[in-house]
This record gives sequence, structure tokens and C-alpha cells, in this order.
Amino acid sequence: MPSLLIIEQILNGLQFGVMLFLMAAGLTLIFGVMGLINLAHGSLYMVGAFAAAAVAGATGSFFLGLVAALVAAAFAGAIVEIVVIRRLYKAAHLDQVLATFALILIFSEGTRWVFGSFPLFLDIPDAISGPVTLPGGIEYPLYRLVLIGIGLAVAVGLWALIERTRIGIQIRAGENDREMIAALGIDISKLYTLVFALGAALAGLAGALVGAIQSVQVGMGEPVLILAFVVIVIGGIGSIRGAFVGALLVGLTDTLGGVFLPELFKLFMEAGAAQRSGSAIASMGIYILMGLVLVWRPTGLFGARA
Amino acid sequence: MNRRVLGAAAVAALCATTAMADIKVGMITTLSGGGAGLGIDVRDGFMLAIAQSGREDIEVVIEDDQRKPDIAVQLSDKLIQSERVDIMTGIIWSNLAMAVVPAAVNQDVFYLSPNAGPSPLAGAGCHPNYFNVAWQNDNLHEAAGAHATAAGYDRSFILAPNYPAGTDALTGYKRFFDGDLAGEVYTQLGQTDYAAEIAQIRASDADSVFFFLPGGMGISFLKQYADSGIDLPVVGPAFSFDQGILQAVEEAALGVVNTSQWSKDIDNPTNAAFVESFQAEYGRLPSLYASQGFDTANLLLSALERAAPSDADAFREALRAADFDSTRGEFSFGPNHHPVQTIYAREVIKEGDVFTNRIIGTALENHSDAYAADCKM
Amino acid sequence: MIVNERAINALVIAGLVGLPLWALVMDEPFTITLVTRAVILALAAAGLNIILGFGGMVSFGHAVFFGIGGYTMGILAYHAQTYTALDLGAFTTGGTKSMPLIWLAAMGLSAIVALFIGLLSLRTSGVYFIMITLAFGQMFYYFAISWAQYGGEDGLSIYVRNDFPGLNTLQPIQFFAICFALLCIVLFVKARLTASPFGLALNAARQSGARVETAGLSPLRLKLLAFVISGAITGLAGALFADLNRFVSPSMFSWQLSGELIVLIIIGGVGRLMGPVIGACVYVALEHVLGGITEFWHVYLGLILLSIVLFARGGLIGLLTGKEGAHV
Amino acid sequence: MSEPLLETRTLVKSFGALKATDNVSIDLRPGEIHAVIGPNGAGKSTLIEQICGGLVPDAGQVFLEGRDVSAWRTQARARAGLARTFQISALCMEDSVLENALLGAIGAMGASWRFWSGALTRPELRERAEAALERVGLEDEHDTQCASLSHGERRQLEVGMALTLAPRVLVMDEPMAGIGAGGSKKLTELLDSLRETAPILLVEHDMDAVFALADRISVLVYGKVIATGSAQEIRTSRAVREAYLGQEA
Repeated sequence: MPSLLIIEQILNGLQFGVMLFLMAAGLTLIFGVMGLINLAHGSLYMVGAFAAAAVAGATGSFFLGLVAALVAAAFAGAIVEIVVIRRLYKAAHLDQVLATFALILIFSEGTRWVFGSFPLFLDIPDAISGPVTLPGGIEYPLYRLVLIGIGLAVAVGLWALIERTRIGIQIRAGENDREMIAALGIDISKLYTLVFALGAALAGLAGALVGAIQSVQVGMGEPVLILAFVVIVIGGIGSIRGAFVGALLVGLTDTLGGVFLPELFKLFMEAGAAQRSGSAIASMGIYILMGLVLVWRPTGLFGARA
Repeated sequence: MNRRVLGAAAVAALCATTAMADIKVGMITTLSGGGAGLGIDVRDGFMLAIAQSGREDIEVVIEDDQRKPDIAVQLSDKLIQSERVDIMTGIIWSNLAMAVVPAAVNQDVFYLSPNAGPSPLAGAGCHPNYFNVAWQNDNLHEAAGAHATAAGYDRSFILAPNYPAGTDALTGYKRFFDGDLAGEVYTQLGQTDYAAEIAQIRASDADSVFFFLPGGMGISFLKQYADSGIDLPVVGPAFSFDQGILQAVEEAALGVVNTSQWSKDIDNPTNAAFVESFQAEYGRLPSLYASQGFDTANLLLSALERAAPSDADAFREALRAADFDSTRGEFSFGPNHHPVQTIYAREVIKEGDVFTNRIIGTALENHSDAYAADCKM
Repeated sequence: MIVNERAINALVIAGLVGLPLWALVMDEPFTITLVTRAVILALAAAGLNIILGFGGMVSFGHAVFFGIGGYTMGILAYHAQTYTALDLGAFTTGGTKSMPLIWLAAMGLSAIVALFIGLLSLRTSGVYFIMITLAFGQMFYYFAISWAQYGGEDGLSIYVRNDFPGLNTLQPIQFFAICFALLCIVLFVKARLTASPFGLALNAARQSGARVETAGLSPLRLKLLAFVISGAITGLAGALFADLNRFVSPSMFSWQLSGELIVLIIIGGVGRLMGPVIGACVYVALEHVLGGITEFWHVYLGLILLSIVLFARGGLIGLLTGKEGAHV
Repeated sequence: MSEPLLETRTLVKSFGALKATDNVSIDLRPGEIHAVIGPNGAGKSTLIEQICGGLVPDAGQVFLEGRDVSAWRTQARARAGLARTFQISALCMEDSVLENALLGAIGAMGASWRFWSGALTRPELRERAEAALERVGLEDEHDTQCASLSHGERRQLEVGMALTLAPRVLVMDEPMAGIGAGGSKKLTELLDSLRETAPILLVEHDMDAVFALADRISVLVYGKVIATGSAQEIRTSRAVREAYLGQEA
């Protein structure tokens, strides 16, 4: 296989990874600070994509669509936090799983109620569509490069937010010791709403960005949600750094596994069968990766040691 | 899951009509969750035809399978055991059809398929009470292969999800494609990112691309393909270029050739009337699925004119005759009760603000399917 | 409103016997099918409840065993019906259509897989346990989808229900009787198990692992055994479910199904003997009734589930008896 | 002098730069109560965890009745007769007092792989549990839910659960912590009566109890044993006074 193709596939894996990071960062932040398992995070991704598609469709501006995605997802997140999630912080994981599972049902069918059963249209703005030629002669879609850029920028921004700002200090305090922040005179419920809305906004942003090159439809959030969970479990729940490393690992494993496993199988199998078995194993690849990581380190790569 | 829709009955006459209904049709289709759009179209097309017939003695019991095989099986039990329907129809997905149809037809119910046509039901598993009014699953892919050959392509890159319908699709394409393969890729079911596959296409020496990626998968692929800058011609079955889906893809699909047994510009009076009345009734353009639902209902109505389902043999003969005006023109059944029909090549165009299809040629004339020989009936 | 838990249990059992009999008299076979579905789901959830309610392990991948049970039935019956040999490496069999044999195979295979998954998963706890079991579920799901030999995503149809000596399993009421009898047996065994030294130790392991170790017991072994028993019971339910539908498909492995099993238990009451039974009955009834009212019934189902979590800790049994259930 | 039932030899355990246990060698002989005292952070809990199997020492061994149990897990040591109580009561709060006591009996009698008979109805388990509860004065609380016990009663139950194991050695981690003067007196009497059943390694902050009970006392400071001796010797030890009161003393 030519090396240019390999480099291109690595870029693809990277791009997939940074988008997963946007999802996983919010999920891991919410778990780290509030101790909440939020299955409804995928719904916020969907809310972002639908908001972007609706606004971009009405105004013709992709940028306004992105803003709408951020606002709508953050707003939906804040509402959900205030009405439902807030009552679950002290509840068992089991109750959290059930309640947020219920939220998925409500969000999904509610969205279908409002927007109908057909996928919506959301396209890349002309300015950043089409391929560019990279050094070495690789033709690569500009939009995907932009996605990688945005993902990395968000990662840096999050790092700065958490390490360099007052809110960041509060978030870190909340991760370490919940009683402590109360003692510091911080309004916990406001902080929690803020963190939840921030996580939701990141998910909404991911939904809108990815929605432009995928299908904006009801149920689009659940597959991504499962992947994001795999990411944060591999990285260690509560760790932003872990989420970043985990996201890239999952992105690369999934992309490269899908490409290279069938090739590998072709060495000792007939082509069609190799394709099928190779892609079958590849579809299980990230789960196998997660299993291996957890057997090796039961709290993930960067998780707090028990 | 107990929605009753009464064919052509005034709401005021609800009770009376129920009592009067002589013929009971059970429709199991997907109305909620992912893929609901297809089921809704089939239902609407079907009910339009029933309404236009003016018959008040037909009761249609409509149930939502949520695209879950186990739910579909239960609904089928319910329709047969409790509602005691004579005829069943409506299933969209092959895996649900495989779960429901064999058991249903063995309980002496007639089943008319408005969409799915899995190969076992066309071949060794065919049944006198099973009629497919859409296509055998391979048909549109075979037509795509035939079109690619006719268009002079030598090297196709082909891809489909790694599940039975996907394997069947690639097999069907290869059956009618005379050139070589530049690549054959099975993607993950439900995959949304095709960057890796697109990179492989770019790196290959293909001169054309064939894909079968139903639903959201196809939307994602088309958008990403259009953005990749690769300008190889694309061929696919109609599923990814249908009315509902095109509006989510827009320019990315322009110019793509797809194969279909129906198109809204097929020139015959039935089709013209169907397109017009569907738009008038529901305020949207009809889709492939709507046309299949419409044809299914009309086939049923034509058979009911000749015989009652209680006289199974006569009713079966009446269905087999397929004496109705189909939206796709010439239509008849082969020996395995699957359609013998013409499959067209269509091109995606923009008509005003609306993206739609236009017929550019015939891919396969009076085409049957590859499994009929295995059917002993 | 405070009701005695025993009274509720008796009422539920009476209802499960009475409703199908009434349906039989009224000639409403579908009602029997519906109750049978509830009974089988209750059985699957009862299996899960052993580890979830008594052992405190939230498995988000229990559909694995449901699916294994289903596919065991599907594969054995498929080979028996088509008269083809099933090559298992060490030996070859022609499959079977006998329900008891299928049940044994389903439980055995589920138990073996549960042992393997349990050994790996029980190294973790809390959210990690939830997620690693989910990961195993996904692995099996994707495997089943691409397992072309047995239908892949299309699944596998077994056109005729399997045999049980002396009964006509195609009669809904007779098949219901089989499922109901198995549920009763499992509930009885579970009640004994809960009261036994093993059950007491397992319950203690949920509350305080350190205490159990100090008593000279290994929490890991207790939990592992519970996981294996739990998997075997859910596997049995899977085999019955496949026979109910005469069909198996990868959706039996889906994470949504794992989620539904958890939902059933929480609706009824975590760690209660009859919790899964009540949960399954209510869930199936909701599905049936709400589905008849609106296409968008999932919204209402979601709202009902939310109110149970927020306002009825301890599930319906907890609500009716005024006692919260076990804490997980 | 009789052989020690429990003995640690040059135990070492570090956490990073901190030496939590630094060459600790102590022993426990039949019939005695050996108290380990020391200021907060002296490494008492770390020592107990290593003795009971919760932590693996970096170096050194633990002997139980002359056998090297250093590589054994907690549950194996427990089965060999090493019973402990926890600083923060680790009881099964949702269960009754009797059920908690039964847990110990089940462990001691290897009954956890019995699945059919009821735990509450097996006579040999029940007799053992009831005897232990009577010994610690909880015979009237069989059906009380643990969560509603007073703090002192929880301590009594902790001891009772240890007794169901028919222990050869008892290791107690601050049993007096958090209970009032009345409870403390009651518990002191109880422990006093136990020394003939099994010797006790007692880690305790309550100096009144320590001086009332202990036959020997070891003082642990910064992970090191700086003195071992009778109550009188410890009271007068210069090293101990320095450690507790600072250099200027």
C-alpha cells in the first residue's frame, strides 16, 4: 500500500478522533465534576446538528448554523440539568442510567415530532469545501483539515480554561472534593449547570460540524455516544487528557483497522472473504481495544487509581 | 400498536364500517424510530389507492414494527391470531420480512411485499401465497451493473455494508457488470464516516464507483464523496436517491445515475394521476416507496374484483394475473411471484428548487431475477 | 398507600395465570402471546437482577446472554430442520428440536461465556464495569451481524416452534404454560438462593467488599459465580424468546436490549424477587397501550420512566410498599 | 516465653518518598493485649493493612502462628484465624445484626458455596453467630437493622463478627473511636474479657483504654517503632515523650 495513502488514512483517523474528543470531553467533564453518567449526551449532539441544519437552511449561513448549534445545545443542556439531572447527582449510577436513557427516548422522538422523519440538509460552506493538495501531493478535503484544526483548538482552549481560569480552578476543586467547593463559597448548583451546558455545547458543536458531512437524522447521536463512552473509559473517566488520548486512539484504531485488517486477511484468504472477515473484526476493533486497556488498567489510561 | 385506519370510510361511520368490513388487511411497517420515513411513504401510497377505490368493505389495520424483528413477529401473530386478517403487507426491511413472511404464509395468509425482496423468498423458499410487488433485492443492483457495462466502464470500485443485503448488492452488481473490479469494500453497518473508503477509491485506478448504502449511510457517503474532489462517475440503486433523501444531499447528488423500476416522470396516465393526487393529498412529492405502496394496493384491489380471499385458489390466480394499471407501466409476475419489469437508469437533477430524478435510459428490459429457477411451486 | 409485598406478589402471579386463561376463553390468542412475552422478558430480567439487585453489578451487556440463548436455539433447530450437520470441532451433531436439550445447551453456553466475561469484567467496578460489559455486548452484536452462515443481520428463521415432550408448543397457551412454569422455577430457586449462605455473602459483598474479605471470603468469586448463574438464566430466557418468535437476529445482542432489561428491573424494583416480573408486565402493557395512542409513544414512555426514577425510588414495589429497595 | 501467634519482621512500605512503615518488627503472644500507639500519620493504619493483607509490603514478612503469610490474600489470612475490626465500621448496613454475624460464621465454616438451605435456618451457622452476639452483648438485637444501631453497638457488632471466625488473633483498628465515655467503658470491659480467647493487637488513640488494657505497648512514630514495653516503661520513656511532646521536652 502506498505511503501517501497511509498518511491520508492517518489524517482521517486523526479527524475522526478529534471529533470524538469534542463529544468525550463534555462527557468526561460531567462525570468528573458531577459524578454523572449521561447517556443523553448523544441527544445533545443531535440537537446541535438539527439546530445548525434548521438555521443554516433558513439563513443560508453555515456560520450562523454553528452558532445556533452551540446555543441550542447549551440551552437544552442547561434546561435538562435544571429540570432533571440536578436531582440525580446523589442517586446511584443505575438511576442515572435509567433517567438519561429516558431522556434519549424523549429527545429522539421529540425531534422527530418537530422535524419529521426525513434527514435534514446541512452542507459545507463553499469557502471551505473541496480538496486541497498537501505537501507530498496528497489531495485532502479542506473541510476535514478545518475539523482537525477546530478540534485541536478546542482541546487547547479546554486545557487553558481548566488550568488558567477561575472557573477551571472551581472545576478542578469539584473533581477532587465536592464538599470543598461548597466550603469555598462557590455556588455549586450554578457551577454544575455551567459545566453541563459547556459539555452540551461541545457535543452540539460536534454534531453541527460532523452533520455537514454526514446525515442529519434522528438517532444520529447514539452510535457516537457509545464511541464517546469507549473513549472516556479507555482514557480514564474524568480525565480530559485521557479523553484526548483515548479519542485519538479510538479514531485511529477504527479508521486504520477498517482499512488494513482486510488487506492483512487477504494475505491468507480469498479476497471477498478477507474483505468480509476483515471488516467484521475491524468493527469489533475498538471494543477489543477497550477490553484490553481495562484488563491491563482497570481505571483506564489516565484514570484515578483505586 | 393498535392503529386502525378505515379505508375510505367517513369518520362518522366508524362503527358501522367496522361491522361492514369484509376484507381485512394487516399492514406492519416502520412508523417510528430510524427509517420511519420509508414506512410512512408505503403506508400513504397504499392508503391513497384504497381511498381512491372508494371501497368501504376493506379495513386496513396498521401497526408499527419500530424496525425491530421481534416486534414485527409479534404484530404478525396479533394480526393473524386476533385480527384474523386475510392479507398482510407493509414490511420495509428484509430482515423483518424473513422473520415474518414464512410463518405468515404458512398460516394461509396472503402476503404482498411492497418493498423487501430477500433472495430466499424468491428462490427455494418461495410460496404460493407470497407476492412481491416491488423487486427482488438484487434487481436494482443488477440494473446498475448492466448500466455500468453499457456506459463502457471497465473498472468499478464497489462498496456496501457488511450484512446480507450488502453482500447481495455487490453480487447482483457483479452479475451484470462485465468489467473488472478496482476494489471491493465492505463497510460497517451504520457507518457514518467514509473518509477511509474514499481515500481508497482515490488511490485505486477505478473509472467508476458503485455503492449500496441505504438511509443515512448513503447521505453521508455522497456528501463526503462530493467534497473529496474525486470526479469518477457514481452509480447506485435508487434507494440513496429517493425523494426524501435527495433533499438532505442536494448538490452532492447532482448528476449521479441511479437505477429504479419507477420514476415520477414515467410517462403513463396512472403514474401522472398518482403523482398529482399524492402531492395533493400529502403535500409532498411521492417517493419510490410511495409508488410501491400504491401499486401494492392496486394489485390487491384488482384481485379483489375477481375473487374473495376466502376462496384462496381463485384469489391467488387473480393476484398472479396482475391485472392492474401499475405506475411503472408494464408489470407482470414471474413463476416465483416476483416482478418481471423494466428497470430504468435515472439521473439526479434540479427542478426549480427541488432535487429529483429524470429517466435517461433503460438499464434492463423486462427483467426477472436470478433465483426463479430455484423456486419449486 | 402501603401494601404488603406478599400481597402484591400473589396478585401478580394470579394475574399472570388469570389473564391468559381469560384470553383462552375469549379466544384472544394474541393476549396470551403478549403475556408470554412479558413472562420471558421477566425471566431475562430476573437473571440480571441476581447480579444487579443482590450483587450490585450493573451489567450493561446482559443482552449477550439473551442473544447467546437465542442463537443456541436458532442454530440447533436450524441444523435439525435442514438435516445438516453442525460441526463443533470435537464432535458433530445434527442439532435438535427438543426444547429441554436446547435449554441445557443455552444455559451451559451462556454460563461459559459469562465465566469468561465475568473474569475480565470483574477486575473493574462502577462505571468501568458498566462500560466494559457494554463493550462485550457490542462485540457480540457486530459479530452476529457479519456472521453470514447464520443469516447475519437478517437473522435466522425457525419456522416451527421446537418440541416439548407431551405438549403442542404451537398452541399459545401451552407455550405460555412452559414459560410460566420456568419462570416460577427460576423465581423459587432465586428465592432460595437469596436466603442461602451464598446469597447472604453475595449481598454482603455488594455492601462491603472489605468486610467479606475479612470474613475469609473472596468477593470476586462470589460475584463471579453470581454472574455465571445470572448469565445462564438470561440465556435460558433468550432461548425461549427465540422460540416465541421462531426467529433470532442480532438485535437480541443490541445495547438497547441490555438497557431495556435494566429498565424492567428498575420499574419493578431493584433487588426484589418480583421486581423484574412487575417491570416486564408494566413495560409490555405500556408498549401495547401507548403504542395504540400515538406514533410518538416513546416520548411518553420516556416521561414515565423519568418519573419513576425521580419520584418512585425502589420502583413500583417500593412505591406500593413504602420501602426503598437495595442500593446499588 | 511462648511462641508469638502473630509477628512482623522488618516490614517496609513506602508511598513515593514517604516511608509509612520503616522496618517494623512487632509480635503478639498468647493471652496478651499489645497496643500500638502513635501520633496521627505515624503509619498505624498502613501497618494494619499489611498485617491483614490489604497492602503488600515492599520488604519484610508477616507470620501467623509461625507460618509466613506475607503472600496470602486477606481472605486466606482470615480463614487462618486472623480476624480484624475496622476503624470505620464496615458493616452491611441494610442487613440485620444476626445476618452480619452469620456472614462471619459462613466464612469461618466455608459455607458460602451452599445455595439451597436458608442461611438463617442452618443450626450450626446460627449457633455460632448467636454465641458471638451473646459474647458482645447484642443477643437482644438480632433483628435490628444495622443502620439503626448506635455507634457503640456497631463497634460491639464489629467485635462480634470477628469472634464468629473463631479467631486465633484479633487485630483491632481504633475500636474506641467516636464512641462516648459510657460505650468506651463497656467496650474496654469486653476487650479485657477477650484476651484469653485470642490475643489482641490493638491500635488505639484512647490512652485511658490503652493503659487500662495493654500488657505491652509499642509506639510508632514516622513509621518506626521507637519503643516497646509495659505501660509503666512507656510512660517513663524519654524517647516517647520526645516524640509526643517535641524536642524541647
